[in-house]
Amino acid sequence: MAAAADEDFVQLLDPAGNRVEHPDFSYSGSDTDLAASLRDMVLTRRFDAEATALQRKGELGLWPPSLGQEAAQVGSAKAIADTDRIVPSYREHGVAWVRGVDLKALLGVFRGSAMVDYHPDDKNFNLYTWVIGGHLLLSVGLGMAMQRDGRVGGPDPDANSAVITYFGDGATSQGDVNESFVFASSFGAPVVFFCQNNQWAISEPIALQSKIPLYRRAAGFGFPGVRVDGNDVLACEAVTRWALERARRGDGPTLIEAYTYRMGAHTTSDDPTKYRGSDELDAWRAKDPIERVKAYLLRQGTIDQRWLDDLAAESDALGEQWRADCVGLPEPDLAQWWDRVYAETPHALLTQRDDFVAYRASFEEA
Amino acid sequence: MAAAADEDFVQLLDPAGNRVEHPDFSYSGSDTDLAASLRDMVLTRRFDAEATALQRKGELGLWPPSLGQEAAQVGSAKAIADTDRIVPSYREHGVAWVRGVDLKALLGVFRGSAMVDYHPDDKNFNLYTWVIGGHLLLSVGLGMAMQRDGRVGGPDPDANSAVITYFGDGATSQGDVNESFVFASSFGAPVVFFCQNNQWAISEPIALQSKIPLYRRAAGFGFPGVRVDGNDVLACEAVTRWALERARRGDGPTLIEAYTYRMGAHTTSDDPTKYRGSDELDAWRAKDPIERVKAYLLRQGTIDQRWLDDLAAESDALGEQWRADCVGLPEPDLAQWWDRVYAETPHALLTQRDDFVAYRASFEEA
Amino acid sequence: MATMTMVKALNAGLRRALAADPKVLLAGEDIGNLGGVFRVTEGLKAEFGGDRVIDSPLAESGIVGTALGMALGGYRPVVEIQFDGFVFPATNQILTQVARMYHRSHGRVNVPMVIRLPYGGGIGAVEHHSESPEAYFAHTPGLKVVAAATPSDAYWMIQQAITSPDPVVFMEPKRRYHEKGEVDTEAIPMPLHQAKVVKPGKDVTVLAWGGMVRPCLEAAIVAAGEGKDVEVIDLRTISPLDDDTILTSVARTGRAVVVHEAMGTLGVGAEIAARIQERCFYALQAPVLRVTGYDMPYPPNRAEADYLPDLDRVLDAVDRSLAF
Amino acid sequence: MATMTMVKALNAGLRRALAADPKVLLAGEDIGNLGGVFRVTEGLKAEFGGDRVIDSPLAESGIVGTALGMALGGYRPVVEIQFDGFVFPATNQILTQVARMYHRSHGRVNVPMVIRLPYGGGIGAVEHHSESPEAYFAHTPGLKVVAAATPSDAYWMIQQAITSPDPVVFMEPKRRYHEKGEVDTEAIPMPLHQAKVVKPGKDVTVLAWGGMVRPCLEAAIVAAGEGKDVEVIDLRTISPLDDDTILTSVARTGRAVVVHEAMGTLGVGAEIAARIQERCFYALQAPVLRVTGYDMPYPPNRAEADYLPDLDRVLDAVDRSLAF
Ligand SMILES: Cc1ncc(C[n+]2csc(CCOP(=O)(O)OP(=O)(O)O)c2C)c(N)n1
Ligand SMILES: Cc1ncc(C[n+]2csc(CCOP(=O)(O)OP(=O)(O)O)c2C)c(N)n1
Ligand SMILES: [Mg+2]
Ligand SMILES: [Mg+2]
Repeated sequence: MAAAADEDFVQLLDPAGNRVEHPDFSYSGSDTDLAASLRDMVLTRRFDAEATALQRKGELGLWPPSLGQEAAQVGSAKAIADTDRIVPSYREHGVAWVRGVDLKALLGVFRGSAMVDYHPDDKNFNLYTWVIGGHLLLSVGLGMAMQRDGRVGGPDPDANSAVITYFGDGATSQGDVNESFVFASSFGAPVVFFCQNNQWAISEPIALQSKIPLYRRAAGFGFPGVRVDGNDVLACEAVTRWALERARRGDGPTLIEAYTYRMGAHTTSDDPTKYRGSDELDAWRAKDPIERVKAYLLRQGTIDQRWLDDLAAESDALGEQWRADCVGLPEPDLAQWWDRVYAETPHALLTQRDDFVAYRASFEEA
Repeated sequence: MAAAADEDFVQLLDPAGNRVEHPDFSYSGSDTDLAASLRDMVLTRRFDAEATALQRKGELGLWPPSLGQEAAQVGSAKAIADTDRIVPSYREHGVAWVRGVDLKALLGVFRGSAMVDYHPDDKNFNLYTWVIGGHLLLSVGLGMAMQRDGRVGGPDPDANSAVITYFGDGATSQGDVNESFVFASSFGAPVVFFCQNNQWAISEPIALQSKIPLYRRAAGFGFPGVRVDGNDVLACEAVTRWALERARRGDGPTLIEAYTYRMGAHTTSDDPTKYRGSDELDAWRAKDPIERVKAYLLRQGTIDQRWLDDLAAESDALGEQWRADCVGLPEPDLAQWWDRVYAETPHALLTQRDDFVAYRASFEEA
Repeated sequence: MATMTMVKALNAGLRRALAADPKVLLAGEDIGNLGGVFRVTEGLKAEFGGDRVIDSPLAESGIVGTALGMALGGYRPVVEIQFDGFVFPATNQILTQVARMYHRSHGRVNVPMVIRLPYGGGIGAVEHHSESPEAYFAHTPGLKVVAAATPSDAYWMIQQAITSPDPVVFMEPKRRYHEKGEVDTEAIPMPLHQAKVVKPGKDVTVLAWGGMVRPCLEAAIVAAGEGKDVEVIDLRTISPLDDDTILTSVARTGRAVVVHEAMGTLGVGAEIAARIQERCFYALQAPVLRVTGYDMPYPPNRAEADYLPDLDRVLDAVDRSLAF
Repeated sequence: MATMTMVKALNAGLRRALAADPKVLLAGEDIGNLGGVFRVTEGLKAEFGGDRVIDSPLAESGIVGTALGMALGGYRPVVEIQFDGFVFPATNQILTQVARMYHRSHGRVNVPMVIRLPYGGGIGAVEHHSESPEAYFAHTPGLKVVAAATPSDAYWMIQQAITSPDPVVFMEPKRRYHEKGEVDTEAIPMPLHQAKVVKPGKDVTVLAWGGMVRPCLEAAIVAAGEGKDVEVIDLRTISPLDDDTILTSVARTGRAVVVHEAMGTLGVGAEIAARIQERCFYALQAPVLRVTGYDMPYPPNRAEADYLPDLDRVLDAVDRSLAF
């Protein structure tokens, strides 16, 4: 199926770093823009590597690596306007980075020191979330809110907005995801469903979730689906830009299937050697999302070794910073959590908290 | 959309009673078989009318009429083998009748005297059920059980079997229905998803559930969907026969959208004048599933007025019987229900029952 | 002061909320043109438009999940679940998303959302149409749960629930939908999360909510004829429970009977009994008794009169408590 | 007699069930090639084939709903829900279909199905991976709910659950997965729905199950050092509760403490407390106390040590009970 798929999808830069023509889509950026995307991909990969290492050292309890999915994440993120709402799943570190979310805020939840420690309105970037497929419905609702705000399909394109929501191939089997398709279609909600088909849902191959390419699911719900080379940052940006513009214009939802690969483990708790062979990984390594851009831009002369060295230095500095950020995260104090259950905290909860505090203090006295 | 749809679907007998050619489907029965189908449709309509009248008289608490959907139900039911499993929703009175389910058993649940009072294995006809879309998953599971029994795709066609499951247009919005499509597709389960699109889910028009014809949903899950004239008993039988054979052969699921109309109220509690006009009903009356068969068979000379008179007499006799059956249904005794919670009834439940019985008896003594 | 049914009172309360705040939205199956199967939203789509009174596709998880999104987008959605028994497809959204957003966001994001739940038996309905699922929600931190017993409470409580910053499961006893009562639309309502002593008494405290308040009041009248002075409390709020009102009463009477339709095991009565014995141990003259639905799924409706707590069963428990 | 972890014991129990009855099937996410994220089903797909050890699409409602169908088709499916917090998408199937089929069919159709639920905290996990949802299921008639605390019970109880004619929610305490214990694979196991006095005592009864039995036993040892004779009961069965064992013990000790991880309000402890005060009213020397998770969603895991009941909190409650 992968082979057939390869013919089927939107690609603008091939694995060897050659630009490819596509009848419907083209990259609107310059080579300098592309260099910026390359930088974002490299730094995303570094962040991911640092977090993975932090988990190994016991500083994080768990980490879901984005390794291999940098193009899908950075490319799509480049197409998103500040006024668009992003609804991530739990692996969109590259989207967060491009969005300007302080990555430190992503670490607490994996360290176990926080739930999800940022305000979603700060960067219009929703909370990381865990229930597979559970966040797609609220994405549609956010789009319906935009419609009611008059922020969809208005005469001034800059005043319009949309929602982009991220999920995996496995998620497409969830009822909630399909209900999201129903609601988005029915209400023409301005939502881009961005599915990173990284071929695996933990140990389950995509073929278990769908016998046919995932992007075709959309047609059955009455809206377009597109498969894009998820390792091609140009194509991901171009297709996402188109879909977001459709959504903002009031033309309704789109499903984008970014065909990519999870090069690492599902999470640091996972052992992929139990269920997949190294040849598969090797084949995908040859399609690395970063290498092809590097090759292209070096050939173009947009970047050179010096540029790459500078980036490596920046990357090292950020790595150091993230390590320090992580170990410096404040420890959670259970006493704080009683008034994070309700906006209007019932009296009994406060009493329960006070009892807890007194109980805990009794040990300190002793 | 209805107009476009009319061109799109499988029809073998038009509303005027003329046979129509179709490239892919043909009716395999004789005119005598068709007369049998006519009889079943007429008796189904009579049963439905009796039950509706019984509700008016207070003998039933509620009744969901099948009026107008006789062809979809009788036609599909004719294609089902004894060894196939039928999983109905709550409106499939015509399927039950063809199947030979004692219709009395359907009345108790609407009278409030029973839950669902027949054994599903007796006629391979599952329990009527209420949670919209909730029964489709178990249908797929029943198909998976048949696969494991070696009853699917075996060399002897007569030893193979399949599941047919009935649901409405509104149900297609439910997550469970779409998960059923995922599982059936993934496991190639022998399931025919028979959707009676009667244009309404209570007051909600089909357009609220889907902007495109429902049968197309299937393609997005990797299996075929067919729209059939749901008021054409020949076409319904032919398409269902084909789909069941596919399923039994091991070729997997099919979605059939029987395009029909709920001519009555949603249930006897409903008032359709609140949400739809009479012109719509009139238009559909002209496509009545019974009239066209009658016209055709009279023209063919297969039936005559005498045949129709005999049928009317049979219908009256059955009507009388059903009325008597209904009022004669045994009253439920709560005391019986404690050992219908678990196959192995916990001791505490029996004590609770005994306490109840003693408590109730205390009033009789007094 | 007007006399109206609970259905009309809810309709009036919703209308007032829609008029008062353009951010208030309604969503659910059949709530638009039909006005809902109980007509609670009758006329509201015509008055406020289809963008604010939304007929939703037939999917409860979708209804709740998209409403959550609208709440995060600045709206105050009020969703109708058509019947109690059809709330379960939405469980995941309610329990893991709606109830948790405030907690997950460290208190940064609240969810002002109401889930209207016509609930309970006594209406001669088929399976799934007579259930009382409040305990599932009351066991879920992050949700508030209330139940209206009268038209007046329905009118006020729905408006208070809508202005609540927290998600509220709003239980409406179907069997009381068509009973009339006085509604003072100018009154200053009591706080949403406060129980009400609807009949003071000194011998035994009977606790109920929603559809069960009425048989308790009737039992109190009969008991009074027999010289027993029953205090009846309409809890109104199930989560949080109004401990003060409950415990103060029981501390005084020394006896308590909790009445609800849901099955007894792990019904809300269990929590109330557990709290009372924890906090009024020495005051208790008798165990807290529970009069509840039996530990079985809701029976065929021709047997529901035996299943549901009624005047007699409440009286019986009152007598057993007093005789203990 | 062999020494093994609970994971291995479950694996061995499942293997024996699969070998004993060709109708037994397993289904769930990642249970095949991976052997499940906890390796409970490791090697079983290789041994029994993909038709009997089924990797399911990623949809819990689908997993439970199709398993129900297979049960109706004559099989005995055992489904794995990957983590406690991901059972909620399947709520509708579990509550309205699996639990009700026997009732709906007037007792004609039973559903021999097991829903395995790795549950509970103490493992340093992110949200949804540390929850204790047993009360939702125990409040649902038609379901049985059990919890294993030791490898031996895990080994036997899973086999008993599989042979049960009723649907069983089978709770596996993740935090005990890797602790070792003796398993006698030749023993005659005690009945599934019976509680076990794991440490006899005469001063106070402590009731727990699953992951909480261990801190209770530890507390009993410490208490013994202080001259307090604590009886510890491992409930094992949560629905139905084994009233006899519970009430007999409390009638004797006069004091009870219930310990669980789930939030206190409407947790199973509420039901136990309510029953004890109903049935042992005069025997009680002190209110039934509850040591539970606090009334909030599960906190960030670096705060879970404060959230979860532990030896100290159990001891504290024992002391408060004795001092009452
Ligand atoms: C409802 C639910 N069920 C199970 C899980 C456990 N789980 C976490 S990630 C995962 C696989 C997800 O696969 P996919 O959707 O392809 O996303 P990916 O991790 O590959 O990015 C599973 C089963 C979960 N988080 N939520
Ligand atoms: C989960 C669920 N939600 C709501 C209902 C209430 N209800 C009963 S029938 C119905 C409409 C069903 O429409 P459709 O699927 O088209 O079937 P039809 O009744 O038209 O045959 C609704 C909303 C229900 N039974 N189950
Ligand atoms: Mg994936
Ligand atoms: Mg319909």
